[in-house]
Amino acid sequence: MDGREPITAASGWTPESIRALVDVQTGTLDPRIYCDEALYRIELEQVFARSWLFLAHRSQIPKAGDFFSTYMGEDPVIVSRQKDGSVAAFLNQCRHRGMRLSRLDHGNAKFFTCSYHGWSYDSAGKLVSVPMEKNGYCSKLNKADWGAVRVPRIAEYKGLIFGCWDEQAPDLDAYLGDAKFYIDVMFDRSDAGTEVWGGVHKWVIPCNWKFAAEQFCSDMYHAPLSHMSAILAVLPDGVPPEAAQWPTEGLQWRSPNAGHGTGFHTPDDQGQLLGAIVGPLVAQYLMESRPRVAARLGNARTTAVNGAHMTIFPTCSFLPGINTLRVWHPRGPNEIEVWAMAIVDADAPQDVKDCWGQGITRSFSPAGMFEQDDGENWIEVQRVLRGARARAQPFNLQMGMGNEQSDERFPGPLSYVFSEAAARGLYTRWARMMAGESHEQLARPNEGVS
Amino acid sequence: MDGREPITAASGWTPESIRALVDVQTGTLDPRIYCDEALYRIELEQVFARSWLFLAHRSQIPKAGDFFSTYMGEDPVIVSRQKDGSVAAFLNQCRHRGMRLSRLDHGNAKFFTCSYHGWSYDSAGKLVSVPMEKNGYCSKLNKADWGAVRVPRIAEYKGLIFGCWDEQAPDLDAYLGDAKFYIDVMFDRSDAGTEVWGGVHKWVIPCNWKFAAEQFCSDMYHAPLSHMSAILAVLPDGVPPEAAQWPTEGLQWRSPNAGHGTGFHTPDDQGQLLGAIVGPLVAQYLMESRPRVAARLGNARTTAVNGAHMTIFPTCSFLPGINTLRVWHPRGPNEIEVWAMAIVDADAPQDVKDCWGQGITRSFSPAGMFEQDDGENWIEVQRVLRGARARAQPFNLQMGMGNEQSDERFPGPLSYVFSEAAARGLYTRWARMMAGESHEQLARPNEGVS
Amino acid sequence: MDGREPITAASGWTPESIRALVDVQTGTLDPRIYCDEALYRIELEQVFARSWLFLAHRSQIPKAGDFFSTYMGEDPVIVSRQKDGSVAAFLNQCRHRGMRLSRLDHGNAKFFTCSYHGWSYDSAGKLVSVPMEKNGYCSKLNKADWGAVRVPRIAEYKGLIFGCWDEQAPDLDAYLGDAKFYIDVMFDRSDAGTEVWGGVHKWVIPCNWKFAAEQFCSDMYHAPLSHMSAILAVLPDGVPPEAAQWPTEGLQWRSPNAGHGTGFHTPDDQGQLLGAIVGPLVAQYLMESRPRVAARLGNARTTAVNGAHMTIFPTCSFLPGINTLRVWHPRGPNEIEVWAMAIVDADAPQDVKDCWGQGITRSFSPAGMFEQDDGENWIEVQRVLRGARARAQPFNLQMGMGNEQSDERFPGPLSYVFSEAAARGLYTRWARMMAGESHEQLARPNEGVS
Amino acid sequence: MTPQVTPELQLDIERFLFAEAALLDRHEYRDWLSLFTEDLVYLLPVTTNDHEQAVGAPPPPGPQAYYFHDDLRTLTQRVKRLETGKGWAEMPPSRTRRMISNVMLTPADVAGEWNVACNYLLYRSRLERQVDLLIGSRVDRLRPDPDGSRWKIARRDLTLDQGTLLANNLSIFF
Amino acid sequence: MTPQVTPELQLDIERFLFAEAALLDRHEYRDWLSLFTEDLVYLLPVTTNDHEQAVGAPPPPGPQAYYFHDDLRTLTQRVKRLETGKGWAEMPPSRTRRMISNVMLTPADVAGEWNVACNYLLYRSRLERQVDLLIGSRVDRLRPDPDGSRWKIARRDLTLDQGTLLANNLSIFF
Amino acid sequence: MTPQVTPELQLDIERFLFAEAALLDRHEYRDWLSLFTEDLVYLLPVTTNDHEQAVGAPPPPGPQAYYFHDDLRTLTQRVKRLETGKGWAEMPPSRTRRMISNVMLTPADVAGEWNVACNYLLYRSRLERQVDLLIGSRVDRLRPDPDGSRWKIARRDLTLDQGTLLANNLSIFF
Ligand code: FES
Ligand code: FES
Ligand code: FES
Ligand SMILES: [Fe+3]
Ligand SMILES: [Fe+3]
Ligand SMILES: [Fe+3]
Repeated sequence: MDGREPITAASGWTPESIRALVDVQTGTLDPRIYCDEALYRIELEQVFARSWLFLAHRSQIPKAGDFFSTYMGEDPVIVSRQKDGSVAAFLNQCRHRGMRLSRLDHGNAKFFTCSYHGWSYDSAGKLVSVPMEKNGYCSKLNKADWGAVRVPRIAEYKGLIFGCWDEQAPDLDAYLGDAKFYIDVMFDRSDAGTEVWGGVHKWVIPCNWKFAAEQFCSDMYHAPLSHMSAILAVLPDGVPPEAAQWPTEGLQWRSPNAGHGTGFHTPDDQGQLLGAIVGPLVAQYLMESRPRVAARLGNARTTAVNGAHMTIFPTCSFLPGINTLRVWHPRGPNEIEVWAMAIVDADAPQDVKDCWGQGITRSFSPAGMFEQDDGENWIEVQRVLRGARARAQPFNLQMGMGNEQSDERFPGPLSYVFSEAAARGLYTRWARMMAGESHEQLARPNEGVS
Repeated sequence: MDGREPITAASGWTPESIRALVDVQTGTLDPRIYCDEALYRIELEQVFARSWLFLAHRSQIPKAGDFFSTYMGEDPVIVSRQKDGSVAAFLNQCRHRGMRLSRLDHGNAKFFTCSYHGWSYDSAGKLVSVPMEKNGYCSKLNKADWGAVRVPRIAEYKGLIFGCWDEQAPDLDAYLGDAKFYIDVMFDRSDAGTEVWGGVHKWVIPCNWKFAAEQFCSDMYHAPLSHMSAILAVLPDGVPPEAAQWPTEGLQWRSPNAGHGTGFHTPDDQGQLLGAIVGPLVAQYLMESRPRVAARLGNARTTAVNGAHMTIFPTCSFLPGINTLRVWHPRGPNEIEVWAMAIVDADAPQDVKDCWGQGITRSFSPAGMFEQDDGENWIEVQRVLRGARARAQPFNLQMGMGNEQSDERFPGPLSYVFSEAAARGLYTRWARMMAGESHEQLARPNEGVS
Repeated sequence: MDGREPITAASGWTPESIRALVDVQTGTLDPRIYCDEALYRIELEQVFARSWLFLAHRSQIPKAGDFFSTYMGEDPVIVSRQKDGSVAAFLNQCRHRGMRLSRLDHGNAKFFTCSYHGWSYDSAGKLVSVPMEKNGYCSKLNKADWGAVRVPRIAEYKGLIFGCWDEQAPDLDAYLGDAKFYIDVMFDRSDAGTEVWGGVHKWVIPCNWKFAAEQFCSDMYHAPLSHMSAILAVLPDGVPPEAAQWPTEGLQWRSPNAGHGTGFHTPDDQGQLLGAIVGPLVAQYLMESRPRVAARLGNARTTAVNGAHMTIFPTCSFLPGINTLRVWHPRGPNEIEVWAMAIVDADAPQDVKDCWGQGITRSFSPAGMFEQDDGENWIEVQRVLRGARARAQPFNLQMGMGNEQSDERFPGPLSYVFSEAAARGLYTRWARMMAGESHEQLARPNEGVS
Repeated sequence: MTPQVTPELQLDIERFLFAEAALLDRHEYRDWLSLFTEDLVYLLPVTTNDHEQAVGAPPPPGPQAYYFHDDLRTLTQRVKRLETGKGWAEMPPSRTRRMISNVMLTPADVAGEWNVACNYLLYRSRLERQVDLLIGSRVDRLRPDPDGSRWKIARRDLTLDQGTLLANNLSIFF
Repeated sequence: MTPQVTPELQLDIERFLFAEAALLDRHEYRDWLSLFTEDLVYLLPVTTNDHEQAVGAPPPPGPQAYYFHDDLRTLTQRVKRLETGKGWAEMPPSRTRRMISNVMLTPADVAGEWNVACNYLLYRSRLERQVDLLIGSRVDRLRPDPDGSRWKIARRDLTLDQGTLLANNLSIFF
Repeated sequence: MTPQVTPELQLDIERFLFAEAALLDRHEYRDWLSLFTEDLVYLLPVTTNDHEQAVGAPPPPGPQAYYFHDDLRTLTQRVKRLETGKGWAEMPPSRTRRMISNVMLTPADVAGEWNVACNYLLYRSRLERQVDLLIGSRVDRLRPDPDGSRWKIARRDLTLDQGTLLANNLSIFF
C-alpha cells in the first residue's frame, strides 16, 4: 500500500519545478515552500519519512518500561526503554483499527492495551494478546505480522535519541558528520552527560516549520534586532548600554550536504551575557568547569563558542550555553508544535540545575523573554503568505554568498557569523530530498552553495 | 450541470485504485478511506447521492404541514407531511440565490417564504409566489421549473422514512432485502409501531462516518472492552462481578450485497442486562410483551436477539432493545454530526416510555455512559491518521474470515457474533459504489466476502 | 517565479469549463463559483491581480507620512502619502524573509523598519538601510532591487484611491467609464468633496465575496423583504404603514463590459426615508444643498437618484445617500472581511457630519439594523453550498432578461430598478477575466447580456 | 414577609457553590455526590431552533430530549463508571474549570430553601489539544441540612446554550 | 466624605446588573428598555491597532468609529425591529448568555450616583453551529429613581476587545 | 479561633483583585509590580497528561516544567522589556480582559494573611484576528501592609488548563 501515489499525481509538482524553488545561484527562495499544501504532503514523505528525527533525550526514559510519547512529523510514536536497556520506538497506533495505543505524554508500562477492542502490545510493540483470538479469529490471526509498526532505525548520540523510517538512510553517525563536533559543545561536557530539567514545553505556532529550523540553523542575524528588548531587560542595573552591543565577530558552519548548521560568536565574554540571561550562578559554574571541559573538547570549543545556535536537519534545534533543546513538529504547512526542553549538565549541583532550568524558562519558552518575539515574527510572515502576490515574491537569501572562510580550530565549511550560507545549505538539502534524490546522491555535497 | 467532473479530474483516483483500498482476500483496509479529501468528495456523489438515506421517523411529522429539517449527506432537506398524508422532501435551498428556506429544526408550515427576496414555496416545495413577478420578471418566469429540488424517491418502512436522489436505484424494499427481518425486531413489535421519545440529540464528533457505521454494522467485538466501565456501573449493587461477563454466543448477519449488517447474542438473559441499562420498568414491560411480540415475529426474534446492533448502509444505525436510532451525517472526511433519537413502542404505557427514553439518554447520547467511550476511540483513530506513516498501514479486517455458518431461524449469510464479516461486506459495498458500479451490478453479491 | 502554474495545473478547470459556469442565454449560474477552492485560487490571479481595487479614501491619509494598512485581495498593502502629495502603495511584506512591515492599522511614519532583522524602507517602500550591509552582505546587496513590491498603478477618482497590479490594465478613467456619472452622485457633491467619518468597521462574514458585490451592484430586489423590519423600525411613530411601502419606480444601470452596476428609485420622496434612516438633520441638510448640487450634477442626479446601491467591480461598493462605502476583502471562497466606512460631505457642518456618521453606523455596520439581515442571508446561502446536490443546482439570474430600456437623463444600458441585468453583467465580466481574456478583449461589450 | 437576601447569606451560598465547583474540578466525585439530597432532580434538556421570534415567550413546550435526566442513583452510577479505571473517555481525565457568575438568590416556596440562579462557563481541556467551551444557565434548589449547619442541593435545572452540541461527548458533570 | 461601598450596596447593584443581563438572555427587551433613563448615552466604539507601546497610555484619541452610538430612541428602534417578526438575523433568536464579573463601584461626581465598572463575556450561539464569544469591559452610570427605590442606567460605555470583529453581525445587545 | 470571612473582608479583597486585573488590562505594569512583596513567589507550571484515573489523587509529583517561575526581580525584567519599545510581541499591545470568578478566602497559617483562590479567564485579542482564551485557577497569598492599610501579594500559584498550549506565546501576565 503506497501512501505517495495519489498525492504526487494530484500535486502538479515535478522534481524540476521543486528544485527551481530554491535558487542558490541568485540566492533567492520561492516562498511557496512555506505555504503550499501539496508541497507539504510531499514533505512528509520525502523529507520526514527519510531523515533522522529527534525522538527523546536519554534521561526522559531512564528505567525499563519508561516510555515517552512524541511525533515523527505528524505520526505519533512511542519511545520506550527495553529491559535490556535498548530503546524501541513504534507507531502509537493499534494495527487492528488504528486506535492510539497510549494517550499519556509519558509513563511506565509493561503493556499497551488498546481501549477499543483490547489488542495488547508489549513495551517493544509486539502484539502479545488479542481478545477472542480463538473463537473470533479461529486462531488464524498471525500475531507476529501485526505488531505495532516499529521505527526500523534507532540510534543515540550523546544522549540524543534519533529515529528514522528509511532502511536505506545512512547511519546516524554519517548523517551527523562534522555536526557532532559542534553538538558536543552542549552535550559532551562531561562523562555524566546531560539531562532534561523539568519537563517539556509544548505549544502551537501558526507558521511553517522551516522558518524555525532555518533560524536556529543559520540566523544570528535576527538576534540583535528581534531580541534587543530582552537583552536590555536582563542587563544588570547600572550596566552601560554599550554592554547591550551585540558582538560582531564569529563563525557559521554549514553541513556540506546534510542541511545542518550552526553559528556562534568567538570573542570570550567570560559568560557575562549568559549570566544575565540564565543567572549568575550558571555563569559562575560554567567558568569554573572550563578547565574540565577544555580537557575534553579543547580550548576553542570551551571559550570561542558563545551565544551559539544550531539545527540538525530537519527539525532538531538547540542553543548551546542557554541550553534549550527543541523539535519543530510540523502540523500542516501553516503550523508547528514546538516541543522544548531545558538541558542541564547531569553532574551539576542541584542549585545550578534549578537556576539553569528556570533561566531557560524565562528566556526560551512560550513566556520566554527572547522566544516571544520569534513567535511574533514567524506568524506574521506566514499570515502575509496568504496573499497571491506576496507568495510570488522571491525571498532574499544572499547574505555572505561566495564568502566562505576557514579556521584551523573548526571544521568547515565556515562563514562569517552573520551569513545565510547555512540557510542556503538547508534549503538546498530540502530541495534535493523533495526532488527525490537517493541517499547515495544526497551524500554528495550541495552544488553551488557557498 | 455536472458536479462530478472537476472533482474526479483533479482527484488522482481511479476505479481501480479505489477498489484496491479494500482487499477482502487478505482482509485488509487502506485507512486513507477515512481521511482523504478527494475520496470524500467522490463519496458524496457516488455513495450518498445514490443510496437510500434515513430522513425521519413517521412520528416526527404526524400532522399535515409538519416538517422536519435534516440532511442527506451534507445537503439540507426539508421533510414535510402533505395534506394527503404522503411525505415530500426537498432541498432546503431557494432556487433563486440559494438561501436556506427554513432555519428551524422542525415546525408546521403551509409555506416556506425565503427571507432574501421572498420567493415562496408550498409544503411540497412547489414555487407558488414570486415578488415582482409581473414587473420584474415580466411574467416570463416559469415557476413550474423553479420549485425546490424534490428528492425524487421517498419510501417508508415500518415508520422509518427514507429518501434517495437516484432515479435508477432499486426500490427501498429491494434495497433493504433481508435486513427487514432484523429491522422488525425493533420497529414491528405491534401494530401501533414505534415513536420518537423527546427529541433529537445532535452532536459533533471529529471522525469519519465509516467508523460509526461499521461499528453498528459489525462490531460486537468492541463492546466488552470499550464499555466495560458502563456495564460495571449500571449493575445493581450486590450483583457478582461474574454477572458483568459479556455473553459469548451469538450471530452476525451481513447483507449479501448491500452493506447492511447486524449482530446479537442468542442466549436469553431474560432482559437482565437491558433492565440494568435502561431500567427495570422497561425490562419488565418487554418480558410481559413477549407473547404478543412472539405472535408477530416468532420466538427466535423475541428471545434470541439480545444486545443487538445494526446498520442500514450507509449511515442509519440502531440498537434493538436499547432502542437508540441515529444517523451519521458526514461533515468532511474528518467529522460527523450524530443525530440520535430514542425509540419507544407507541402503545407502551407512558411511564414505560419515559423510563425507556431516560434510560436511552443515560446510556446512548452525548452524555451516555456507553456512548462517551465510543466517541473517545473514534476521535483518536482519526487524529492518528494525520500521520503519513499511520495512514500507510493497512487496518486488519480478518476476524472470522471464511467461517460463515447458517441457522434455520435466521436468514443468512451468518457468522459468529464476534466477526468482521459484516464489516467486509460494508466496505466492499462502499468500494463498489465508489468505483462507479451501476445498480444492476450492485445487485449482485459481493465477491470474495465470507 | 510564477504563482499561477501549479494552481491551474492541479485545478481541473479550463477556460471553457469556467465560461460555462455563467450562462446568460438561460440566465443561470453554477453556484460552484461561490465555493470551489480551485476557482478561488484562480480568482486571486485572474480577477484580483488584474482589476482596479479600492485602497483608501483620500481623507484617510491627509499628511505626508500618513499611511493606511489595507489589502488587495488577500495581499496586505501599505498606502502612504508622499512628501510631494502623491500616493504610493506597496506590499506590506519585507523583501528579506517576508515579515509584515507594519502591524498598525494606520499611522504616520518616515520609515518602516522590519522587526525581524531590521531592514528599513522609506514611506515609498524604497529599501534604505540593511543591518550588516558591509560585513554581512559584503556590500554586494543591490538595495535598489529589493525595495518593497510597489503597486505599479495608482489612481484617484473623486477622493477614491484605487490600485492595480497589472501594467496592461486600462487606466482608471477608462475602467470606470460611465460609472463615474453615478459615482459623482455620492462623491462629487461639492468642490470640498467627501471625507471618512470616524474610522473603519472591519468584520468577518463566512460567505463568498460575490454575494456581497452582486447585491450592491444589482439587487434592489432584496431590499423590501430583507430589510422590512428595519424600515418599519425607523419609521417615525404615527407614520401609517403604507409609508413603509417600498417604491416601485426606478432604474438600474450596468457597465457594458466592466461589471459595474447601480440601481436607484426615481421618485423624489424629498429625503423622507433617508431622514428616517440616518436622521432628520441630514435629510434637511440634503434638501437645503439641492440647489448647489443640482448646479454641479444637474437635476436628475440630484432628485431622481434615491436609495441607490452601487458596485465598482469587483469589490468596492457604496450606497449614495446613506453614504456607506465598503470593500469586500476575500478570505478564501467561503469568507470575506467587510471594511466599511461612513462618508460625509467634507464641507457639511460638524453636527450634520456627526448625525450622518452615527446614522450610518446604526443602519449599515455590524450592528446596523439593515446590515444585520444581509449577513444572515449570505452566511446561510454559503453554508447550504456545502451540499453536493445543493451546489449542483443552477441559480436563477433571469429577472428582466431582454428588457433593457433607455432614459435620456441617464447613460445606459438601463433596466427597470428591479432587474438582474447588472448581475448578469458582473458575472459575465467575472467569467471573461477568469477565462483569461486580455484587457483588449475585455474592453469589448459583454455578449448576450441584456 | 419574604426572607431578606443579606450579604452574609449571599456570601455563604456563593462559598457553597464555589466549593462544589472546586470538587468537580479536582475530580473528587464522591464528596461531590454528598452535596445532593436523596430526592435530587438533575436535568439538562436539549436546546432546539424551534421558534421564530426573538422577542417574548420562550420556545413552545413539548416533548424534550435531555443530555442529563438523572437522580442521585444514576449520578452515582456515573461516578462508579469513572472509578472502574476503564472509563476511557476520562482517561486521562479532562481538565475542567467552572466559572460561576451572576449568582442570584430568590426565596423558594418552602421556608428556608432558596432558588439560586447562576450562569456557568464550563471549560474542558482534554489530551493534547481538545478544548470545549460549555456555557449556560443553572438554577439550584438549596435546602438546609436538618441541623441547618450546611446546604444540600435538592434540584438542579440547567440549560446548555448550543444548538448542535460541539463537544464529542459530555463525560464531565455540570 | 466620599460615600462608602458597603456589602449591602455592592449586593444591591450586582443584583440589578444580573437581573438586567437575565432580561436580555430571555429576550424581554421591553422590560430591558425600562431600565434606562430618558437621557441615556450608550456607546461601543471600534478598537484599532494604532499605537506601538504595550506600556503606558491608551491609544491616541481621534475620530472613532462605533458599533453602537445610541440613545433611548434608537435602542427602542432596535427593539421595534425585533418585534416586527421580520428581523431575520434573530429568527430564530440567538441563544445568549452574559457573564458579568469584576464588578467595581466608584462614586460618581453626582451625589447618589455610581460608576459601575465590570467585565462582560457575551456568549452567542445561533442556529445549528454558530458560536460567537464577545468579551470586553463596561462602565455604567447608575442613577437612583427619584424615589430612590431602584436604579436606572443613565450611561453605558463599552469596549469590545477585538481588532477585526469575528462575528458576522451584532444583532444582540450589550 | 479561626478568623471569620465577613462580607466586608470578601468585598475588600475582591476589590483588590479586580483593581489588580484592571491594571494589567490597562498595561499599567509599574503600578502592577507595586502590588507584590519583595519575597514574591510567582509560579505557573506546565500541565501534562500523565495519569490515568479521573477519580482521586492529582498527578504524580516529579520534576516539572514551568511557564512562569519568577520572582519580583524577574517580573520587573519582563516589564522593563515592554518598556524598551522593542518588545515586538506586544507592539501593538495585546488587548486583554481578565475575568476573575469563584473567589474563595481561607485563612493562611500566618495571622492576618489569607489564601485567596479564584478561577480566571484571560482573554487575549491581538492584531487583526488573533484570539487566545487562557483559563485556569489561581491561589494568591495576600499579606497586609505593615500599617494594615492595604494588601500585597506574597505568592501566586497558577494553573493553566491546557495540555499543548494553543497560544503562539505568553507575552502577557497572569
Ligand atoms: S483498534 Fe485496537 S483493538 Fe481494535
Ligand atoms: S434567494 Fe430566495 S428569493 Fe432570492
Ligand atoms: S524579514 Fe525583514 S529584515 Fe529579515
Ligand atoms: Fe530568536
Ligand atoms: Fe459502542
Ligand atoms: Fe441589503
